[in-house]
Amino acid sequence: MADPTTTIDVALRDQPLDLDACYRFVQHSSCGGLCFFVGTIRDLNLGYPVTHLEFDAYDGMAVREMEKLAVAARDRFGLHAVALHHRKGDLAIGDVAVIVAVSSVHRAPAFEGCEWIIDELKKSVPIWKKEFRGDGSHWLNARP
Amino acid sequence: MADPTTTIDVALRDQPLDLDACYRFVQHSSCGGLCFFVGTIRDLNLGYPVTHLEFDAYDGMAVREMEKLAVAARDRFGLHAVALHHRKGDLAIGDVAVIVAVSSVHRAPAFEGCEWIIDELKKSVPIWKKEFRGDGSHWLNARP
Amino acid sequence: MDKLAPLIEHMKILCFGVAREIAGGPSLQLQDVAGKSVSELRTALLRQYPAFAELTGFAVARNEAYATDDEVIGQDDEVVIIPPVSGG
Amino acid sequence: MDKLAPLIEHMKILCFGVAREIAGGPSLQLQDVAGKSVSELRTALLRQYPAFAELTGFAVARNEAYATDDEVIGQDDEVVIIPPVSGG
Repeated sequence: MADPTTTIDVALRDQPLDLDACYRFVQHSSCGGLCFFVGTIRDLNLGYPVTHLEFDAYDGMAVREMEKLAVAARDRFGLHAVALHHRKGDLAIGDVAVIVAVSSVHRAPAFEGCEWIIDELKKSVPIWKKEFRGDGSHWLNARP
Repeated sequence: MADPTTTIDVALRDQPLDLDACYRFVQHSSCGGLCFFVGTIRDLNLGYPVTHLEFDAYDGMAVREMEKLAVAARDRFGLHAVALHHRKGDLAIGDVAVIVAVSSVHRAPAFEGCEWIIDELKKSVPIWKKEFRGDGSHWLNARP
Repeated sequence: MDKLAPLIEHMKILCFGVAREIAGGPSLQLQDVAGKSVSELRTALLRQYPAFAELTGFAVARNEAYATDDEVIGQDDEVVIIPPVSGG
Repeated sequence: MDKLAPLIEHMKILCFGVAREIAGGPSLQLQDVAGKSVSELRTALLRQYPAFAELTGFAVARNEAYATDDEVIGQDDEVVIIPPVSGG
Protein backbone atom coordinates (compact mmCIF):
# COMPACT_ATOMS: atom_id res chain seq x y z
CA MET A 1 0.00 0.00 0.00
CA ALA A 2 1.27 3.45 -0.92
CA ASP A 3 2.45 5.98 1.63
CA PRO A 4 -0.64 7.46 3.35
CA THR A 5 0.81 10.94 3.32
CA THR A 6 0.75 11.05 -0.47
CA THR A 7 -2.59 9.35 -1.15
CA ILE A 8 -4.85 10.91 1.48
CA ASP A 9 -5.87 14.57 1.50
CA VAL A 10 -8.25 15.70 4.24
CA ALA A 11 -9.39 19.27 4.84
CA LEU A 12 -11.93 21.11 6.99
CA ARG A 13 -12.18 24.75 6.07
CA ASP A 14 -14.39 27.83 6.22
CA GLN A 15 -13.68 28.77 2.60
CA PRO A 16 -15.35 27.40 -0.58
CA LEU A 17 -14.27 23.88 -1.54
CA ASP A 18 -12.50 23.22 -4.84
CA LEU A 19 -13.59 20.26 -6.98
CA ASP A 20 -10.68 20.71 -9.41
CA ALA A 21 -8.14 20.60 -6.58
CA CYS A 22 -9.67 17.28 -5.47
CA TYR A 23 -9.54 16.02 -9.06
CA ARG A 24 -5.86 16.94 -9.37
CA PHE A 25 -5.04 15.24 -6.09
CA VAL A 26 -6.64 11.86 -6.88
CA GLN A 27 -5.95 11.54 -10.61
CA HIS A 28 -3.06 9.22 -11.53
CA SER A 29 -1.75 7.47 -14.64
CA SER A 30 -2.44 4.06 -13.06
CA CYS A 31 -6.13 4.86 -12.55
CA GLY A 32 -9.00 4.48 -14.99
CA GLY A 33 -11.89 5.35 -12.65
CA LEU A 34 -12.43 8.46 -10.56
CA CYS A 35 -15.62 8.99 -8.56
CA PHE A 36 -16.69 12.22 -6.86
CA PHE A 37 -19.51 13.00 -4.50
CA VAL A 38 -20.40 16.65 -3.97
CA GLY A 39 -22.88 17.45 -1.21
CA THR A 40 -24.66 20.77 -1.61
CA ILE A 41 -27.11 22.80 0.48
CA ARG A 42 -30.71 22.22 -0.58
CA ASP A 43 -33.40 24.87 -0.44
CA LEU A 44 -35.91 22.42 1.01
CA ASN A 45 -35.56 19.87 3.82
CA LEU A 46 -38.36 17.51 4.88
CA GLY A 47 -40.74 19.80 3.04
CA TYR A 48 -39.67 23.05 4.72
CA PRO A 49 -37.95 25.92 2.87
CA VAL A 50 -34.42 26.44 4.23
CA THR A 51 -32.77 29.87 4.14
CA HIS A 52 -29.20 28.92 5.12
CA LEU A 53 -27.14 26.60 7.33
CA GLU A 54 -24.46 26.90 9.97
CA PHE A 55 -21.87 24.12 10.34
CA ASP A 56 -20.24 23.61 13.73
CA ALA A 57 -17.24 21.27 13.93
CA TYR A 58 -15.00 19.81 16.60
CA ASP A 59 -12.06 20.57 14.35
CA GLY A 60 -9.28 18.34 15.64
CA MET A 61 -11.41 15.24 16.03
CA ALA A 62 -13.32 15.89 12.79
CA VAL A 63 -10.06 15.91 10.83
CA ARG A 64 -8.83 12.78 12.63
CA GLU A 65 -12.10 10.94 11.93
CA MET A 66 -12.03 12.00 8.29
CA GLU A 67 -8.46 10.73 7.99
CA LYS A 68 -9.47 7.40 9.55
CA LEU A 69 -12.33 7.06 7.04
CA ALA A 70 -10.13 7.95 4.07
CA VAL A 71 -7.44 5.45 5.04
CA ALA A 72 -10.03 2.75 5.84
CA ALA A 73 -11.72 3.25 2.46
CA ARG A 74 -8.41 3.24 0.59
CA ASP A 75 -7.38 -0.04 2.20
CA ARG A 76 -10.80 -1.70 2.09
CA PHE A 77 -11.62 -0.90 -1.55
CA GLY A 78 -8.03 -0.84 -2.89
CA LEU A 79 -8.23 2.80 -3.90
CA HIS A 80 -5.25 4.73 -5.16
CA ALA A 81 -6.07 8.06 -3.52
CA VAL A 82 -8.79 9.78 -1.48
CA ALA A 83 -9.49 13.48 -1.04
CA LEU A 84 -12.08 14.40 1.59
CA HIS A 85 -12.85 18.10 2.03
CA HIS A 86 -15.54 19.43 4.37
CA ARG A 87 -16.77 22.96 4.82
CA LYS A 88 -17.60 24.67 8.11
CA GLY A 89 -19.15 28.00 9.11
CA ASP A 90 -22.12 29.65 7.41
CA LEU A 91 -23.34 28.18 4.13
CA ALA A 92 -25.94 29.44 1.68
CA ILE A 93 -28.30 27.43 -0.54
CA GLY A 94 -26.29 25.81 -3.34
CA ASP A 95 -22.97 25.98 -1.47
CA VAL A 96 -20.79 22.88 -1.40
CA ALA A 97 -20.68 21.29 2.07
CA VAL A 98 -18.50 18.27 1.28
CA ILE A 99 -16.45 16.73 -1.53
CA VAL A 100 -15.42 13.07 -1.58
CA ALA A 101 -12.97 12.21 -4.38
CA VAL A 102 -11.48 8.76 -4.98
CA SER A 103 -9.45 7.09 -7.71
CA SER A 104 -8.82 3.45 -8.53
CA VAL A 105 -7.65 1.23 -11.36
CA HIS A 106 -11.20 0.15 -12.21
CA ARG A 107 -14.49 1.96 -11.70
CA ALA A 108 -16.53 -0.34 -9.46
CA PRO A 109 -14.34 0.13 -6.34
CA ALA A 110 -14.29 3.89 -6.99
CA PHE A 111 -18.11 4.07 -6.79
CA GLU A 112 -18.27 1.74 -3.79
CA GLY A 113 -15.50 3.49 -1.89
CA CYS A 114 -16.85 6.98 -2.57
CA GLU A 115 -20.36 6.09 -1.37
CA TRP A 116 -19.01 4.25 1.68
CA ILE A 117 -17.01 7.31 2.75
CA ILE A 118 -19.94 9.74 2.59
CA ASP A 119 -22.25 7.23 4.33
CA GLU A 120 -19.74 6.74 7.17
CA LEU A 121 -18.90 10.44 7.40
CA LYS A 122 -22.54 11.20 8.13
CA LYS A 123 -22.45 8.69 11.01
CA SER A 124 -19.18 9.43 12.73
CA VAL A 125 -17.51 12.74 11.89
CA PRO A 126 -18.19 15.37 14.61
CA ILE A 127 -19.74 18.08 12.48
CA TRP A 128 -23.18 19.53 13.13
CA LYS A 129 -25.61 21.37 10.88
CA LYS A 130 -27.94 24.03 12.21
CA GLU A 131 -30.76 24.66 9.78
CA PHE A 132 -32.38 28.08 9.49
CA ARG A 133 -35.95 28.42 8.25
CA GLY A 134 -38.23 31.36 8.09
CA ASP A 135 -39.75 30.35 11.45
CA GLY A 136 -36.58 29.58 13.42
CA SER A 137 -33.58 27.28 13.57
CA HIS A 138 -32.64 23.86 14.91
CA TRP A 139 -29.74 21.41 15.02
CA LEU A 140 -30.39 18.54 12.58
CA ASN A 141 -30.68 14.95 13.91
CA ALA A 142 -30.42 16.21 17.51
CA ARG A 143 -33.87 15.25 18.76
CA PRO A 144 -36.14 12.25 18.03
CA MET B 1 -40.63 15.49 -15.23
CA ALA B 2 -38.63 18.56 -16.20
CA ASP B 3 -38.03 19.63 -19.78
CA PRO B 4 -35.36 17.35 -21.27
CA THR B 5 -33.66 20.20 -23.08
CA THR B 6 -32.71 21.88 -19.82
CA THR B 7 -31.75 18.86 -17.72
CA ILE B 8 -29.74 16.78 -20.21
CA ASP B 9 -26.39 17.87 -21.63
CA VAL B 10 -24.65 15.44 -24.00
CA ALA B 11 -21.40 16.12 -25.85
CA LEU B 12 -18.91 14.21 -28.00
CA ARG B 13 -15.83 16.26 -28.74
CA ASP B 14 -12.18 16.10 -29.76
CA GLN B 15 -11.15 18.72 -27.18
CA PRO B 16 -10.40 18.18 -23.45
CA LEU B 17 -13.48 17.65 -21.29
CA ASP B 18 -14.36 20.10 -18.51
CA LEU B 19 -15.41 18.76 -15.10
CA ASP B 20 -16.38 22.22 -13.83
CA ALA B 21 -18.68 22.79 -16.79
CA CYS B 22 -20.43 19.49 -15.95
CA TYR B 23 -20.67 20.55 -12.31
CA ARG B 24 -22.22 23.89 -13.23
CA PHE B 25 -24.75 22.17 -15.52
CA VAL B 26 -26.06 19.65 -12.99
CA GLN B 27 -25.93 21.66 -9.74
CA HIS B 28 -29.26 23.04 -8.56
CA SER B 29 -30.72 24.50 -5.38
CA SER B 30 -33.16 21.59 -5.08
CA CYS B 31 -30.33 19.01 -5.07
CA GLY B 32 -28.24 17.79 -2.14
CA GLY B 33 -26.30 15.04 -3.92
CA LEU B 34 -24.12 15.26 -7.02
CA CYS B 35 -22.14 12.29 -8.29
CA PHE B 36 -19.45 12.38 -10.97
CA PHE B 37 -17.59 9.62 -12.76
CA VAL B 38 -14.43 10.57 -14.64
CA GLY B 39 -12.86 7.89 -16.84
CA THR B 40 -9.18 8.42 -17.57
CA ILE B 41 -6.60 6.68 -19.77
CA ARG B 42 -4.51 4.20 -17.77
CA ASP B 43 -0.85 3.48 -18.49
CA LEU B 44 -1.40 -0.28 -18.12
CA ASN B 45 -4.14 -2.55 -19.51
CA LEU B 46 -4.33 -6.28 -18.75
CA GLY B 47 -0.70 -6.07 -17.65
CA TYR B 48 0.62 -4.38 -20.80
CA PRO B 49 2.07 -0.84 -20.87
CA VAL B 50 -0.08 1.42 -23.05
CA THR B 51 1.44 4.40 -24.88
CA HIS B 52 -1.76 6.14 -26.07
CA LEU B 53 -5.28 5.52 -27.40
CA GLU B 54 -7.34 6.48 -30.41
CA PHE B 55 -11.12 6.84 -30.07
CA ASP B 56 -13.28 6.28 -33.13
CA ALA B 57 -16.96 7.27 -32.94
CA TYR B 58 -20.06 7.01 -35.09
CA ASP B 59 -20.85 10.58 -34.11
CA GLY B 60 -24.55 10.96 -34.84
CA MET B 61 -25.58 7.64 -33.34
CA ALA B 62 -23.18 7.99 -30.40
CA VAL B 63 -24.80 11.28 -29.42
CA ARG B 64 -28.28 9.82 -29.85
CA GLU B 65 -27.44 6.78 -27.73
CA MET B 66 -25.87 8.99 -25.03
CA GLU B 67 -29.02 11.14 -25.01
CA LYS B 68 -31.18 8.02 -24.64
CA LEU B 69 -29.07 6.84 -21.68
CA ALA B 70 -29.14 10.23 -19.98
CA VAL B 71 -32.94 10.53 -20.31
CA ALA B 72 -33.46 6.91 -19.24
CA ALA B 73 -31.28 7.40 -16.14
CA ARG B 74 -32.98 10.67 -15.24
CA ASP B 75 -36.43 9.08 -15.42
CA ARG B 76 -35.46 5.74 -13.83
CA PHE B 77 -33.54 7.17 -10.85
CA GLY B 78 -35.48 10.45 -10.48
CA LEU B 79 -32.42 12.58 -11.20
CA HIS B 80 -32.63 16.33 -11.60
CA ALA B 81 -29.98 16.66 -14.34
CA VAL B 82 -27.44 14.61 -16.28
CA ALA B 83 -24.34 15.75 -18.15
CA LEU B 84 -22.60 13.13 -20.27
CA HIS B 85 -19.47 14.22 -22.13
CA HIS B 86 -17.29 11.85 -24.18
CA ARG B 87 -13.99 12.51 -25.84
CA LYS B 88 -12.92 11.29 -29.31
CA GLY B 89 -9.70 11.37 -31.31
CA ASP B 90 -6.20 10.75 -29.92
CA LEU B 91 -5.81 10.55 -26.15
CA ALA B 92 -2.67 10.35 -24.03
CA ILE B 93 -2.18 8.58 -20.68
CA GLY B 94 -4.04 10.49 -17.96
CA ASP B 95 -6.42 12.21 -20.39
CA VAL B 96 -10.13 12.24 -19.54
CA ALA B 97 -12.15 9.98 -21.87
CA VAL B 98 -15.58 10.44 -20.32
CA ILE B 99 -17.41 12.44 -17.64
CA VAL B 100 -20.78 11.40 -16.20
CA ALA B 101 -22.34 14.01 -13.92
CA VAL B 102 -25.72 13.65 -12.20
CA SER B 103 -27.64 15.51 -9.53
CA SER B 104 -30.55 14.52 -7.33
CA VAL B 105 -32.32 15.55 -4.15
CA HIS B 106 -30.69 12.73 -2.16
CA ARG B 107 -27.38 10.99 -2.68
CA ALA B 108 -28.28 7.30 -3.15
CA PRO B 109 -30.00 7.78 -6.54
CA ALA B 110 -27.10 9.99 -7.65
CA PHE B 111 -24.59 7.18 -7.08
CA GLU B 112 -26.87 4.56 -8.60
CA GLY B 113 -27.75 6.64 -11.65
CA CYS B 114 -24.16 7.70 -12.31
CA GLU B 115 -22.86 4.13 -12.20
CA TRP B 116 -25.74 2.85 -14.32
CA ILE B 117 -24.98 5.39 -17.03
CA ILE B 118 -21.29 4.51 -17.34
CA ASP B 119 -22.06 0.77 -17.24
CA GLU B 120 -24.63 1.13 -20.03
CA LEU B 121 -22.48 3.52 -22.06
CA LYS B 122 -19.79 0.87 -22.22
CA LYS B 123 -22.33 -1.60 -23.63
CA SER B 124 -24.24 0.43 -26.18
CA VAL B 125 -22.66 3.70 -27.30
CA PRO B 126 -20.90 3.30 -30.69
CA ILE B 127 -17.42 4.46 -29.70
CA TRP B 128 -14.32 2.33 -30.15
CA LYS B 129 -10.91 2.46 -28.49
CA LYS B 130 -7.74 1.47 -30.33
CA GLU B 131 -4.97 0.78 -27.88
CA PHE B 132 -1.35 1.43 -28.80
CA ARG B 133 1.44 -0.49 -27.07
CA GLY B 134 5.14 -0.66 -27.74
CA ASP B 135 4.59 -3.77 -29.89
CA GLY B 136 1.57 -2.69 -31.96
CA SER B 137 -2.06 -1.68 -31.72
CA HIS B 138 -5.50 -3.30 -31.57
CA TRP B 139 -9.18 -2.42 -31.20
CA LEU B 140 -10.35 -3.27 -27.68
CA ASN B 141 -13.13 -5.88 -27.16
CA ALA B 142 -13.17 -6.65 -30.90
CA ARG B 143 -11.97 -10.24 -30.80
CA PRO B 144 -12.59 -13.10 -28.33
CA MET C 1 -23.47 2.40 -65.76
CA ASP C 2 -26.57 2.90 -63.60
CA LYS C 3 -28.75 2.86 -66.67
CA LEU C 4 -27.06 -0.18 -68.17
CA ALA C 5 -27.30 -2.34 -65.02
CA PRO C 6 -30.42 -1.22 -63.21
CA LEU C 7 -31.07 -4.59 -61.58
CA ILE C 8 -27.92 -4.68 -59.42
CA GLU C 9 -27.99 -2.07 -56.68
CA HIS C 10 -24.92 -1.46 -54.57
CA MET C 11 -25.35 -0.07 -51.09
CA LYS C 12 -22.60 1.65 -49.18
CA ILE C 13 -22.30 0.21 -45.65
CA LEU C 14 -20.35 2.39 -43.20
CA CYS C 15 -17.66 0.82 -41.02
CA PHE C 16 -16.04 1.91 -37.74
CA GLY C 17 -13.30 0.57 -35.50
CA VAL C 18 -12.09 -2.90 -36.40
CA ALA C 19 -14.73 -3.06 -39.16
CA ARG C 20 -12.81 -0.41 -41.05
CA GLU C 21 -9.73 -2.62 -40.99
CA ILE C 22 -11.67 -5.62 -42.29
CA ALA C 23 -13.35 -3.54 -45.00
CA GLY C 24 -10.05 -1.88 -45.91
CA GLY C 25 -11.64 1.57 -45.57
CA PRO C 26 -14.46 3.59 -44.01
CA SER C 27 -17.14 1.72 -45.96
CA LEU C 28 -17.85 -1.38 -48.03
CA GLN C 29 -20.30 -2.14 -50.83
CA LEU C 30 -22.90 -4.90 -50.78
CA GLN C 31 -25.20 -5.84 -53.66
CA ASP C 32 -28.98 -5.80 -53.49
CA VAL C 33 -29.35 -4.87 -49.86
CA ALA C 34 -32.52 -2.80 -50.14
CA GLY C 35 -35.58 -4.89 -49.34
CA LYS C 36 -33.56 -7.50 -47.45
CA SER C 37 -33.76 -8.05 -43.70
CA VAL C 38 -30.88 -7.24 -41.39
CA SER C 39 -30.46 -10.98 -40.91
CA GLU C 40 -30.01 -11.45 -44.67
CA LEU C 41 -27.55 -8.56 -44.72
CA ARG C 42 -25.47 -10.32 -42.05
CA THR C 43 -25.35 -13.49 -44.15
CA ALA C 44 -24.32 -11.55 -47.27
CA LEU C 45 -21.69 -9.64 -45.33
CA LEU C 46 -20.15 -12.78 -43.84
CA ARG C 47 -20.06 -14.44 -47.27
CA GLN C 48 -18.23 -11.50 -48.83
CA TYR C 49 -16.06 -10.62 -45.78
CA PRO C 50 -15.48 -13.83 -43.77
CA ALA C 51 -13.16 -11.96 -41.38
CA PHE C 52 -16.25 -10.51 -39.63
CA ALA C 53 -16.86 -14.01 -38.23
CA GLU C 54 -13.62 -13.67 -36.25
CA LEU C 55 -15.03 -10.82 -34.17
CA THR C 56 -16.70 -11.28 -30.79
CA GLY C 57 -19.82 -10.25 -32.69
CA PHE C 58 -21.25 -7.21 -34.42
CA ALA C 59 -24.47 -5.26 -34.53
CA VAL C 60 -26.09 -3.45 -37.43
CA ALA C 61 -27.37 0.10 -37.15
CA ARG C 62 -30.03 1.56 -39.44
CA ASN C 63 -30.45 5.35 -39.47
CA GLU C 64 -28.44 5.86 -36.27
CA ALA C 65 -30.24 3.25 -34.16
CA TYR C 66 -29.60 -0.43 -33.45
CA ALA C 67 -31.54 -2.62 -35.91
CA THR C 68 -33.17 -5.94 -35.03
CA ASP C 69 -32.57 -8.94 -37.28
CA ASP C 70 -36.07 -8.83 -38.80
CA GLU C 71 -36.03 -5.15 -39.80
CA VAL C 72 -36.12 -4.57 -43.54
CA ILE C 73 -33.56 -2.22 -45.06
CA GLY C 74 -34.80 0.59 -47.25
CA GLN C 75 -32.98 2.03 -50.22
CA ASP C 76 -32.17 5.36 -48.51
CA ASP C 77 -31.28 3.96 -45.10
CA GLU C 78 -27.88 4.66 -43.58
CA VAL C 79 -26.60 1.20 -42.69
CA VAL C 80 -23.59 0.76 -40.42
CA ILE C 81 -21.62 -2.22 -39.07
CA ILE C 82 -21.17 -1.81 -35.30
CA PRO C 83 -18.35 -4.00 -33.98
CA PRO C 84 -18.19 -4.54 -30.18
CA VAL C 85 -18.09 -1.07 -28.64
CA SER C 86 -15.37 -0.03 -26.19
CA GLY C 87 -16.05 3.56 -25.21
CA GLY C 88 -15.96 5.05 -21.75
CA MET D 1 -9.94 29.01 46.29
CA ASP D 2 -8.09 25.98 44.86
CA LYS D 3 -6.06 25.72 48.08
CA LEU D 4 -9.09 26.04 50.29
CA ALA D 5 -11.12 23.35 48.54
CA PRO D 6 -8.63 20.78 47.18
CA LEU D 7 -11.00 17.82 47.32
CA ILE D 8 -13.48 19.11 44.74
CA GLU D 9 -12.06 19.14 41.21
CA HIS D 10 -13.98 20.74 38.36
CA MET D 11 -13.41 19.55 34.84
CA LYS D 12 -14.30 21.59 31.77
CA ILE D 13 -16.33 19.51 29.29
CA LEU D 14 -16.48 20.92 25.75
CA CYS D 15 -19.82 21.16 23.96
CA PHE D 16 -20.76 21.43 20.28
CA GLY D 17 -23.96 21.76 18.30
CA VAL D 18 -27.10 21.33 20.37
CA ALA D 19 -24.97 20.54 23.44
CA ARG D 20 -23.80 24.16 23.48
CA GLU D 21 -27.40 25.30 23.71
CA ILE D 22 -28.13 22.95 26.60
CA ALA D 23 -24.93 23.96 28.39
CA GLY D 24 -25.60 27.63 27.68
CA GLY D 25 -22.10 28.03 26.23
CA PRO D 26 -19.14 26.26 24.58
CA SER D 27 -18.41 24.21 27.72
CA LEU D 28 -19.81 23.07 31.05
CA GLN D 29 -18.22 22.14 34.38
CA LEU D 30 -18.63 18.80 36.14
CA GLN D 31 -17.27 17.93 39.58
CA ASP D 32 -14.87 15.07 40.30
CA VAL D 33 -14.72 13.64 36.81
CA ALA D 34 -11.09 12.45 36.84
CA GLY D 35 -10.88 8.78 37.77
CA LYS D 36 -14.49 8.11 36.82
CA SER D 37 -15.60 6.01 33.87
CA VAL D 38 -17.34 7.50 30.85
CA SER D 39 -20.49 5.73 32.02
CA GLU D 40 -20.31 7.52 35.38
CA LEU D 41 -19.71 10.80 33.58
CA ARG D 42 -22.91 10.26 31.60
CA THR D 43 -24.88 9.70 34.81
CA ALA D 44 -23.43 12.83 36.42
CA LEU D 45 -24.09 14.88 33.28
CA LEU D 46 -27.73 13.79 33.04
CA ARG D 47 -28.26 14.56 36.74
CA GLN D 48 -26.90 18.08 36.35
CA TYR D 49 -28.29 18.76 32.83
CA PRO D 50 -31.48 16.70 32.40
CA ALA D 51 -32.09 18.25 28.96
CA PHE D 52 -29.44 15.91 27.50
CA ALA D 53 -31.95 13.09 27.98
CA GLU D 54 -34.19 14.76 25.39
CA LEU D 55 -31.62 14.20 22.63
CA THR D 56 -31.64 11.21 20.27
CA GLY D 57 -28.48 10.27 22.15
CA PHE D 58 -24.95 11.52 22.61
CA ALA D 59 -21.43 10.14 22.57
CA VAL D 60 -18.43 11.17 24.64
CA ALA D 61 -15.03 11.86 23.10
CA ARG D 62 -11.79 11.65 25.03
CA ASN D 63 -8.72 13.26 23.46
CA GLU D 64 -10.28 13.57 19.99
CA ALA D 65 -11.55 9.97 19.75
CA TYR D 66 -14.84 8.29 20.64
CA ALA D 67 -14.68 6.87 24.18
CA THR D 68 -16.31 3.61 25.26
CA ASP D 69 -18.41 3.54 28.43
CA ASP D 70 -15.77 1.70 30.48
CA GLU D 71 -12.87 4.02 29.67
CA VAL D 72 -11.56 5.93 32.70
CA ILE D 73 -11.12 9.68 32.40
CA GLY D 74 -7.74 11.16 33.31
CA GLN D 75 -7.21 14.58 34.84
CA ASP D 76 -5.64 16.06 31.70
CA ASP D 77 -7.98 14.49 29.16
CA GLU D 78 -9.93 16.65 26.75
CA VAL D 79 -13.51 15.48 27.24
CA VAL D 80 -16.23 16.46 24.78
CA ILE D 81 -19.99 15.83 24.51
CA ILE D 82 -20.79 14.66 20.97
CA PRO D 83 -24.49 15.06 20.16
CA PRO D 84 -25.84 13.21 17.06
CA VAL D 85 -23.66 14.34 14.16
CA SER D 86 -25.16 15.78 10.97
CA GLY D 87 -22.23 16.62 8.67
CA GLY D 88 -21.94 15.88 4.97
